[in-house]
Amino acid sequence: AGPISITISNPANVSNVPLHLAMDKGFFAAEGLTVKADVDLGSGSTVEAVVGGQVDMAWANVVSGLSAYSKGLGVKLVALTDTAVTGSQQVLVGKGSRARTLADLKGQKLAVLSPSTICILNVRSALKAQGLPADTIAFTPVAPPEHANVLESGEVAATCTSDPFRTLMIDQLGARSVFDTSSGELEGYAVGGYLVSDKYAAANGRALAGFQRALLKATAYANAHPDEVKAALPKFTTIEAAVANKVIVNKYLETADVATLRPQVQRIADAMRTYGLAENPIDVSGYFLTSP
Amino acid sequence: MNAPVTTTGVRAEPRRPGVRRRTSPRGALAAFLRGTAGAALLTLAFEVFARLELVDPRLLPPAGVILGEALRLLVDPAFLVEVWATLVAVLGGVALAAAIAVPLGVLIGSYRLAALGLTPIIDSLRSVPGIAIIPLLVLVMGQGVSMKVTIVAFVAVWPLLFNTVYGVRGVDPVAMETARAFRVPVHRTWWRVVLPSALPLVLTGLRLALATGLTVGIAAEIAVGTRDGVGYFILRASYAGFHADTVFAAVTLAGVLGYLMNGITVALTNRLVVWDGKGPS
Amino acid sequence: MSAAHAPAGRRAGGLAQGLLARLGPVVLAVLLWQWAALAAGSPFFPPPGRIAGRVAELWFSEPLLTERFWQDAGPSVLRALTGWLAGAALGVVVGLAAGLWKAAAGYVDPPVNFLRSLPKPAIVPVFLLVFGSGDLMRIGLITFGCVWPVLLNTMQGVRSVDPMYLETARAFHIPPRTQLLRVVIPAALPKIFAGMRVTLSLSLILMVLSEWLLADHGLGHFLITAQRTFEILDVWAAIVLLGLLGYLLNVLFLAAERRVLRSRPS
Amino acid sequence: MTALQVSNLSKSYGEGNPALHNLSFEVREGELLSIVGPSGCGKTTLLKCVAGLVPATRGEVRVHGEEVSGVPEGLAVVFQDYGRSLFPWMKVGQNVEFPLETLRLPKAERQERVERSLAAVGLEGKHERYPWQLSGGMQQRVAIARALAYRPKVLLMDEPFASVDAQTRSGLEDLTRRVHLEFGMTILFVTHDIDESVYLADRLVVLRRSPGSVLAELVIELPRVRDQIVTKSLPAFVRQRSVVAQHIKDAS
Amino acid sequence: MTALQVSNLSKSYGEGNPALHNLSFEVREGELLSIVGPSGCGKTTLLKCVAGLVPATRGEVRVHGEEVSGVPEGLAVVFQDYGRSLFPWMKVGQNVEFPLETLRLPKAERQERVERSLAAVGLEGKHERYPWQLSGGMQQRVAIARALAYRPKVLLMDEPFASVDAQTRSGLEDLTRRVHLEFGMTILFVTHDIDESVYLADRLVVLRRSPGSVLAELVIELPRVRDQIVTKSLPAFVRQRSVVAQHIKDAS
Ligand SMILES: Nc1ncnc2c1ncn2[C@@H]1O[C@H](COP(=O)(O)OP(=O)(O)OP(=O)(O)O)[C@@H](O)[C@H]1O
Ligand SMILES: Nc1ncnc2c1ncn2[C@@H]1O[C@H](COP(=O)(O)OP(=O)(O)OP(=O)(O)O)[C@@H](O)[C@H]1O
Ligand SMILES: [Mg+2]
Ligand SMILES: [Mg+2]
Repeated sequence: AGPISITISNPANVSNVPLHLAMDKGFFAAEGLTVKADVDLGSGSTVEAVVGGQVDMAWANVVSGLSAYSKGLGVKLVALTDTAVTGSQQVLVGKGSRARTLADLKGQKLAVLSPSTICILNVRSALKAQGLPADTIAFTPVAPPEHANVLESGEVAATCTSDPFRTLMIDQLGARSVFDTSSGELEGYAVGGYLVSDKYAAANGRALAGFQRALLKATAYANAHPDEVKAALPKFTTIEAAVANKVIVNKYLETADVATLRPQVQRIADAMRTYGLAENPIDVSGYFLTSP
Repeated sequence: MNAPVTTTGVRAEPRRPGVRRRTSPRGALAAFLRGTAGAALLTLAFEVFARLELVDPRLLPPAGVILGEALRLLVDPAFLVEVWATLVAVLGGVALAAAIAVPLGVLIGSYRLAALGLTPIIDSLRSVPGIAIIPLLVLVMGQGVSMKVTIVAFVAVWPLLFNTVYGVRGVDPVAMETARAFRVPVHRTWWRVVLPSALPLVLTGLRLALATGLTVGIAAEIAVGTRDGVGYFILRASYAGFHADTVFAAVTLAGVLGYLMNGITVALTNRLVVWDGKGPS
Repeated sequence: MSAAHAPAGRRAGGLAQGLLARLGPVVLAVLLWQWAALAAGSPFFPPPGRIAGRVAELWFSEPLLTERFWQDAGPSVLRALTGWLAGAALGVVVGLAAGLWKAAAGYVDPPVNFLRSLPKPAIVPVFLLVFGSGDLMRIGLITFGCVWPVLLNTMQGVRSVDPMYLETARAFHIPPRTQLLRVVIPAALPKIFAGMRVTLSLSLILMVLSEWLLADHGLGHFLITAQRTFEILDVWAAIVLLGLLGYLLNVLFLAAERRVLRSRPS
Repeated sequence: MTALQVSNLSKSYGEGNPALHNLSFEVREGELLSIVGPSGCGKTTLLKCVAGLVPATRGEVRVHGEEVSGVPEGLAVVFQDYGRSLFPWMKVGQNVEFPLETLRLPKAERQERVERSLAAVGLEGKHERYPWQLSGGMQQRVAIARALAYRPKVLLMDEPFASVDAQTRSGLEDLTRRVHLEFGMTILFVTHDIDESVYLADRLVVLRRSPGSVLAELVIELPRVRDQIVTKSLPAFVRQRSVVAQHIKDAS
Repeated sequence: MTALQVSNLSKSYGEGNPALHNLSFEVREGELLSIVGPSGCGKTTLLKCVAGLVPATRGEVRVHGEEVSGVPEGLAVVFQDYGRSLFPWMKVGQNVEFPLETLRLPKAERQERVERSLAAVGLEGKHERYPWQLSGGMQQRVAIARALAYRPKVLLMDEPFASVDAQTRSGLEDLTRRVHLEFGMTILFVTHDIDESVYLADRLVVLRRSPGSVLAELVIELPRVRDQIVTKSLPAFVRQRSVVAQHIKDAS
């Protein structure tokens, strides 16, 4: 049989750089895989595409993936890509705002990427640390390109934004960070990873193992060559080279060991329960791809 | 008997240039100038608002900037490819919608039982926003052109359906009796009596369907992140960050595209519907 | 041979038959749906029975309507209706002008056709930046979307008024204003209604869109939250609620229409 | 042989709005029956019942022995409201040709019939006009041409010459007699012109004012082949004319 | 005094489709002028030009000395196509009352005029019907009632009795003469019925076939007050009737 082909729907973000490096460097080919990366711009429907069998694999943020898993959609995590560092994602206020801390946003609206974003967990956890109730701040899901617009129009008091918009809003509109999500309880949280459907996992164990190996090679390479990461960004994302240089690069995960990853994921699953993104405790034991 | 009405108390000009009286070149020029005047006014209003700089110009650039960018896009092959992709999806979707809506509309307009039975389903279905079913469609169809065509058809079907129904109900009863009296078979009656009579309204429905289809097609491209089309172009420009000029230029050109599609439909209408406004409708 | 019209007045077969005709297809459709959903067993396509249960639980328990109903649907429907009314009013007025006064149509046509072809999600930022935050922007967006079908239908209706009616009115020196109110509008009314009816559902859709893009309450917000958190049942529940609301609004509208048009020959 | 039999026909438009009451008469094959009666007595309603366009409330209509439910075969109607029975989206020629298409006649024969019937009503060369480009009388003649081109066995005509000038009218009356004799066509002819009703008829029915029912029935005793001047000056014509006039006076 | 003056009037519907050619005549104040002519000769077109509903191609029309551009004041029209000139969304009473509202008459007077004119055309008690619930002849009479209730100075009537039975027609003819004399109404009366045209007219114009122009004009010499039986048996009537008939034969 010829090489096995995998179609991956992946958002155009920093987390997916290793995937593209692995493709460019021939890491997948070496495993006998042909990987086709379908770059997705913010649709939020990638999990549906995986479950429906329209694509083989998709990148999703951890909260979103866990949420799909916990609702019984039958997805498995193939690999986690990266963990957040300072500056990955920040709560920004406009130039004229007098807010200095999260507490100053009391009773106001905060724009977030989606209703299932880790930002909500981070903010609520920080509020809790300051002894404030979870509903101190209201969340409004807004697509990232509109963050500047909603902030400017006064629709929201702050936005929870990641790169490249974070950089652009700070540099060009004079926005200011009042909170960094990679702090406190969830500091260094896992950002996201690749999902497949249960059915696909069961049928393609060997290929997925090959995928994991190739990706690990690529994450290691990426961590060692931050410049190449920044250079790769404009190739598959819409980020321009000038902005890409200022982008904060996350730390890529160099392990596929379930025992290592599981606490990372469980930590977020617990936070989802604590901070109102999940109604019941989530047991992540069935979430990981088990080696064949 | 019914001479062309040239001056009415309420009507200052000939009501319908129609086919018998072709618009003269001068008339066409005047119409063009009037249209341009209207468009210019709109542009000016936008320009003035933007120039007031109540809003950061990087988010809301003035009309001049947008138009300049639009002109650049107009000759950019990369953009034109996306226009083509959108056009294919929209026309395909509207064609599908018409193929469903017109026969169904004739049925509902003709038979009370069909109307009674289908109205609840139709009224419920069409209140469902297309965007709400996008994830479900992605599940079944993926993010390609077939999904776009489906979503366009889903929204374009209603204006066509309702205008057909109202058009069919408006057929002169005497005309229907005439067809029956000559034992014209049902299918031929639909084809030669009901449809021509309803045609003006069906074509209005088509115009609405095209406009709705275009906006929703592009909206779907934005919402689903399909791999091509004007919406994809807009989405990419907006994800690149702070390219409001390109975004609005593409949006403007989408509007122009809609304007052109409408113009073609109107020309078609004038050619097909010579009799409208000449007699009992 | 009975390509006859639906004779509005004729009580064909009486009430029982009407009820059967009304409910039969609906019941059939739901049963088919239930069967297909059970057969497919997909987590994305729950059977209608479960959806109905969820709808009832969310919005229709307690005495009649839950508090949630007013929270989720109340403001949304209000926005939709306000936008619809504003859009319909604007559409009728401009449509009448453009239908009656050809020159006006000349000025109005190109910008109108341009504007109505603008993709709604892409112009939300403009509405946001121009109208600022709050309901004004959302209602503005709904109005903006609802205007066109009414406008076009009104214009078409006015242009195809039987010329004999106008000649008669002129022959009796009916002043323009009265002609408009008593002749042109009644003659164009069925077509105006067609446009308004198309628009009614459109207003619900635009309401969802406006809340989808940014809101912290309302049905659109409920929908996007459900969708992004894979609460599939809630997504379906919201779809069904929207369908119910749409159906209800249409029934009300049809009743009003029938009252107004009752004098027409069947 | 009976071509058409109306028995105890009643028709009312909703409660308390009777248009026809207990009407009975028959028309023999190849006979021309005139129906006269005051305005609003139910002549149009009667014609529509016979044509199966409107369901009777009580009683029945038989055409060639079969009870009418839909529109019977081989029957054509010239409507009183000619202005609305012509299709404004078809040219004059197309309007006449339209019912012929249903008969599956070859194109050439259709064309010929259209030509001939338009010529017969004095509208040669008007094929390409639209109905709304014609005068009222011309429109009415197009409707007549359409029915003639169809060559029905039974022809129902509802005040077909009302909008036509005297000269043309005479011509059309003679044309009606001619097709009636030539093709053995059974014709039911509604009119309110007494001269016309007598001149055309083999037999004549006078309807009484609403709800319409038969007031009188009389056989017209005139030669089969008639002539506008000769026939109308026959003493029999003059006599029967005044009998009908008297009946109509009684009817209203 | 001239109520209405038509000078060198020509009208064509687009290139090569002339309907009227160089028509001239006048109508004196309080005169009833009949216009007869073959179908399609331009009678309706002429009426519409006089009413200012259709612009003349050449020539002019003056009503009470003023050139017609819009619809002249104090003028009313009964259209040939009555079926479409009644508003289907108004009841019969409302249709008749509608033009009166513009005259700003008090409600009571409007009501009274509606009553009286509907009664005059034999439609008492039909206020609450819709036009499409009436027979053809009844609809035509509603249109007549509407014009009468309006009490115009100049009344244009286009084959107003075409769909009405003989009996009713006689009544309406007499009604026309009566309002003509009683209110001194100037009437332009288009018909294709020769008897009617002579019986009603003070003067009569015969139009020639298309494009219509005046073929003959004759003053009718009959007593001002007329009677269906007496007048129609006067030798003058019979003579003038046949003169007109001959003219019409020439005209077609
Ligand atoms: N669609 C209808 N709805 C209600 N009543 C109707 C309808 N059509 C006719 N009528 C009534 O039925 C009666 C008979 O009408 P019909 O049209 O048959 O008369 P007609 O003899 O043809 O008169 P005319 O000579 O004036 O045409 C009238 O009183 C009329 O008002
Ligand atoms: N709207 C129109 N467009 C084009 N031609 C028309 C139009 N109206 C009338 N005509 C033509 O003008 C001529 C005169 O028509 P008009 O209606 O004035 O005749 P008429 O004398 O009233 O005839 P009738 O007695 O049959 O009503 C006819 O040849 C007709 O075909
Ligand atoms: Mg009749
Ligand atoms: Mg005429």
